[in-house]
Amino acid sequence: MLADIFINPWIDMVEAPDFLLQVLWEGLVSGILYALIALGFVLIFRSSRIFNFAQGIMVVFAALTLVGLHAYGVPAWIAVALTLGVMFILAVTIERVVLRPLVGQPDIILFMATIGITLFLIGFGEIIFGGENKQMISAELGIPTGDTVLEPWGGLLILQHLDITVVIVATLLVAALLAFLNFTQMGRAIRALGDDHQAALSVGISLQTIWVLVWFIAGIIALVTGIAWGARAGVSFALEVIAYKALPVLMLGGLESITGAIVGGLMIGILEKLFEIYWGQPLLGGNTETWFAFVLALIVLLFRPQGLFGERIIERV
Amino acid sequence: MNHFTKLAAATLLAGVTAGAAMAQELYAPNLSYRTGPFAATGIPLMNGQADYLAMLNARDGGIGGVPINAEECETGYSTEKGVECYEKTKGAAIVTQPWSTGITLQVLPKTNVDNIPILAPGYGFSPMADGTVFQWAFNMPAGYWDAADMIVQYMESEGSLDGKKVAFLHLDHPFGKEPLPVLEMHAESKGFELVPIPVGLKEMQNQSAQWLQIRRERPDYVVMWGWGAMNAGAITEAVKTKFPMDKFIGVWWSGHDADLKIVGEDGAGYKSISWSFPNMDAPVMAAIKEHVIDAGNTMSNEEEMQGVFYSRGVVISAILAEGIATAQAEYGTAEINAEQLRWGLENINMTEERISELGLDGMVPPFSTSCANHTGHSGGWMLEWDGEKFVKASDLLQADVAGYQALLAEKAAEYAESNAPWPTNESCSAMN
Amino acid sequence: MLYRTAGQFKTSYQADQALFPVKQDAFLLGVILLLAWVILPMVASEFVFQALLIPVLIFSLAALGLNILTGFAGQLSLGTGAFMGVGAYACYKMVSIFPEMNLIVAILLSGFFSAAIGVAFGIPSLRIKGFYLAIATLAAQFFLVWLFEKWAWLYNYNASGAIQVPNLDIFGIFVSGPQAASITEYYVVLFVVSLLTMVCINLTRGTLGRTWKATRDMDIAAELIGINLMKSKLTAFAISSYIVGVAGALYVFLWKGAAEPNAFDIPLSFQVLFIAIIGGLGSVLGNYLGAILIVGLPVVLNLVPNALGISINSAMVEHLNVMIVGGLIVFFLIVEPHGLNQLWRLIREKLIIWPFPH
Amino acid sequence: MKDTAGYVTADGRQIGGTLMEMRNITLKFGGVTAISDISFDIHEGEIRAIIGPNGAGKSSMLNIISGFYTPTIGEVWYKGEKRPPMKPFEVARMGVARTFQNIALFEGMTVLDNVMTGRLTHMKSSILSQALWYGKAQQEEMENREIVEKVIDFLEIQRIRKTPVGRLPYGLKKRVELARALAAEPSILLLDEPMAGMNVEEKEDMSRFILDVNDEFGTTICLIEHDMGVVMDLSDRVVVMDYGKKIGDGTPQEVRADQAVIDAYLGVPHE
Repeated sequence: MLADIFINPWIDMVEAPDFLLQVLWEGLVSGILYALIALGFVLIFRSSRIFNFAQGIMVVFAALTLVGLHAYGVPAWIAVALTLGVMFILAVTIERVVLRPLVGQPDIILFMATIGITLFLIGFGEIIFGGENKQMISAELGIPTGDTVLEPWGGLLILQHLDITVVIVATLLVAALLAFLNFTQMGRAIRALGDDHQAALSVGISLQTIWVLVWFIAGIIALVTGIAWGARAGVSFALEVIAYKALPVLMLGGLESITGAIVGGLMIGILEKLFEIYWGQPLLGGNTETWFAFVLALIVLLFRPQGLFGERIIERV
Repeated sequence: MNHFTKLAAATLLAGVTAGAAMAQELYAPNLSYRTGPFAATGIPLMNGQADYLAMLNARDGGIGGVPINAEECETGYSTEKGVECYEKTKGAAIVTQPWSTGITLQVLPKTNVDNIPILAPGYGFSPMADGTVFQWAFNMPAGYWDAADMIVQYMESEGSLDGKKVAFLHLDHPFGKEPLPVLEMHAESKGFELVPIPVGLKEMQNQSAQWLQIRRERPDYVVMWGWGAMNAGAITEAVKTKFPMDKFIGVWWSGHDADLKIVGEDGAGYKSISWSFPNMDAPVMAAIKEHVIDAGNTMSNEEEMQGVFYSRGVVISAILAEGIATAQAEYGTAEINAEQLRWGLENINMTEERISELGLDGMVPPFSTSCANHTGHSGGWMLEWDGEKFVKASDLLQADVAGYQALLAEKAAEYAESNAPWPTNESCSAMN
Repeated sequence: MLYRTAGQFKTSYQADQALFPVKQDAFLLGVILLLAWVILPMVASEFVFQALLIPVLIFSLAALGLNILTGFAGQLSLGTGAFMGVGAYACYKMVSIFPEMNLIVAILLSGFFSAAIGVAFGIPSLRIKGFYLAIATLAAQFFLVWLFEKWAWLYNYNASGAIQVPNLDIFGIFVSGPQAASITEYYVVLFVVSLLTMVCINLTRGTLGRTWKATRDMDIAAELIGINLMKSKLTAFAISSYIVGVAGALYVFLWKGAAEPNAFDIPLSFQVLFIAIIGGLGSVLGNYLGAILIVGLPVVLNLVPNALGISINSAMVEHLNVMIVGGLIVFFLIVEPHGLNQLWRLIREKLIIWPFPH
Repeated sequence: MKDTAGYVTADGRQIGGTLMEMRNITLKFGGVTAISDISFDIHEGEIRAIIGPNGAGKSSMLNIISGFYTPTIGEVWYKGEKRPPMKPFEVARMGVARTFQNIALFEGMTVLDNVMTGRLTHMKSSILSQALWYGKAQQEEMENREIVEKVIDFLEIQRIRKTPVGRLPYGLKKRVELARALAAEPSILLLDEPMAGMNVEEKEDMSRFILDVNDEFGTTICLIEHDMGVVMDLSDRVVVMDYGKKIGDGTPQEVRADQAVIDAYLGVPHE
């Protein structure tokens, strides 16, 4: 038993290094997508202290809109543009209808409101798009579908071109986002908002504008995530559950840290896959991915309550 | 607020009176799931069911002259909603169609008290086959244990299973665990290693961990008990990880055309056992087209109608209609009640002739039920995805029911015991 | 005029701290109790029992349990569903191991198991706060549901993995299982819920209640005036989980009759959370109002199209339902973030000074 | 302990022996030294003030006394014994009550409930008894309510008893906070800038209450204050701090005459 826990998994890893590489690669790809969703959370939280539970459904909604528009005969790239438009309208609507009347309410109320938005979008989305599983328009968007087979150490390593694309696009998106936050006035205002409302307002950008902008950016991230996950597994409301995975990422990385979201996402993606394959499946009957990330984050937080990248909290009276 | 209460009271009242006014029809509610993660498989099934009954209503004015009210109550495949729907519809219903193993398990004991037959074609709890214990439950034409047995037979037909490894990829849900007893039994007697790989409800769309495990285990076959979004997930992963598709066999709920279309050619060779088959040339399809589709009373479409699941929906409704017709003939009344329908469902005799009479040629194998045998054990065909559609890849396979008859009886008795007091039908063998 | 409180003087602290210092409140409660114990059971149909009365009571109790933790002690939890599951499975195991055990006793005992698990998962609350804690409770949620699936002993190795409620009787009357009559189930639920509501009212207005509220409002100050935060938080987790666990046992044994592991998954947690928030955090009454709304709404929505003679397919009704519930949540939060309880309080205040505007 | 004998104040009150003594207290946060090597004592029944400009370390000193911070070096002696390291709530239970610079009332509760929380350290009924509202719980509730009502009377806040504290004006909040601390019947009462942000009238009221508390209940009071005038009038002895160091200690007259204090503090005109 002890050997199964402490020794055998390592032996397995060394004995089949190609398989280990495959596991790490799969973990990396899901980790990047977790990081993307977490990034959406962080942006909104930093600028408005709202813990946006609807981020997950926004992913589904964006992907469904894209696929739905295309089904009506809209060319793929125009559909992407139109979907971005829809996400913008969504951001404006949420700001007007939900956030503005709730300004100044306790965090938990805003959190609940985002759960309300989630339910609303689920119902609305199912009415418009229907509940059946749909195919992402990968080919139309020019996402490559083949794979590259490598044979390290005489083994087998399959790299889906789709996954490679996901990794590249996600990296570019993150880079663009960081550039936006660091080098534009808008971006700096968003970052400042996290630290000090007054200071941010004195830059001369209204709070409403920033909120709409931030929700819109979260919408863009949602669309990219939706395309990526959708291309991997089809588009349906079952996608929503992957958004839960972003939550432990936030715990690990800290609610306000962009670096934290990225590093936390990658960490969780890789570690949960390793745990599931080498410990979960042989010892615990599998499916440990549902909780592993949460338990890991919980344990880390017990020792570092501020998360891996949060600043140490000094309490004052 | 006052306005609101008035409205609520009015609707309640209306609901009650509506219930009383429904006497002129046969109320056969369907606990459908057109929403939620399983909607993908649910929608074509529900459409097939609804269209067949709509066709009967339009063509024959119902069954025996009484129209069928096949109202749907949406469950979203949620057990909780399902029970709610059951409670809501049971008042006037002559049958309940719970549509999920979970819901079936929950309403099973209630039907003993409410005296309503459960019609669960091809799903539910396999020991329901034992009509002496489960007087009110029917899962004809074949149960999950039959499916498992036929799949094992098919694999064996390709060579001895001794020393082989079979991965059992299943939904971690009552449905997915159903065939385990039979698979375990065969594993022991035939000498293959069974590796159960559960897929959680939450991971249906992201099965990379499961397929990594399959890659590590290197099984000779993968047998899948999947449902809804899980099927598409598994099939895409199988293609990605380059698992040989002809060694990948699913239960009948894993043989949905739309799931395979996602991978298209790459999925060629994938198999699924089935007790139904789409035959667009069958007279019944023409009748549906004439009376329902062309009349614009369908939620389906041309493409969906050609699929396995739509035709299965048609067959399911045909079985129900046959049960109703049998009961009407026996009791000499068109407006049968739930108790009479139970007799009808217990005495279905779907011979080749009858199937052809109903216009279902080639869509369902012949079978018959009895008081003690609520499953019928029709057998099934192994279907194969040829890259565009499912084709029959085998002759009619017959499950070796005798091999697990004892196990069925044992599990049924066990169930009855743990739910004591449980009424059993002692008179059954005499009547048979 | 109806609600005039003038002329009701209190001559002792005891009278001042009585549950209902205002006569009309006591009267109103009397009416509600009469309704619940006598009138409703007499007139309710099978459908009303099963779709409204029993679930409303059970969900009220679960929300009350959550409210102790979140509304009174300020610790946000998203794991209520799993703790209900612990109660249900504990009850199931108890009645399978001791078939002779009185069901009500078993239900009340099962709460202790969820209390123990609740305390274990509450320990992080000593170091983790706010949303971090909320996410941490999700660890309990996902882990426990996984455990319900994997630990076959919990469901007596049933092939289906579900737990099935046997027919159980108290003094020869079936109280649970398919043989039990709805009215019997209703009375058992009503009894347990009334009992625990009483306990909750007492706890929240006394020493422990103040300890919790102080912890919620400002934990640092609470500690500096002598409150042991660890004890305060862990008692809140224990009592909250106890009540939630009992609600879970009721949920399976007296309402659903059977349950699969995923019945206790996150949607259940959210449903209870909605009830607690829409009802009003930090209130007892609010849980009932919230449960009536959240449980009753879908039932009414399902009836409306029928009544109006519109034929909508059931899937559409379901989608609309989800949409409307979502919209309503947002609507209620905007109109009255403190919930239905606050709305009632404002109405009551208006009534007291009525007919004068101020 | 040294100097356990009491003394007589200028206005003729008899002060008891040493109640609390701080010995060589040093407090560091990371690399920053907030307090370095300070010692002083508090006698039973006296009003002791700690004064000093912003950032002198007064609040940190108070936080050490109430157990919120643990000194990096040094010892706290209380009632003749060295106080082991303990949690703030344990310190409170030993009879140390306090108020806060930025009012720390429980906003979701009424005034009465807030003041009742001051009694929590004295309430010991079991959960079962509380759950049933029977026996000890009920009796305890009544007894403590009586004590709380006395405090409420004393501070003249009867009128707002049932008002949620969130709705109160600043001055009244300060008074409710004092009531909560007093309700604990503390051996030593710590007041963190009790007059901060008040107008002259409110300051006078508060001064009167402080003196009355000391007079009526004989409560030992240790207060931090910015406002020199008030402190000099109120207190029996004063500790002066600057940049984390003690620069003076004695009666108001002595302190006022101390050249180091004048240079560091009094020499600077304030407010």
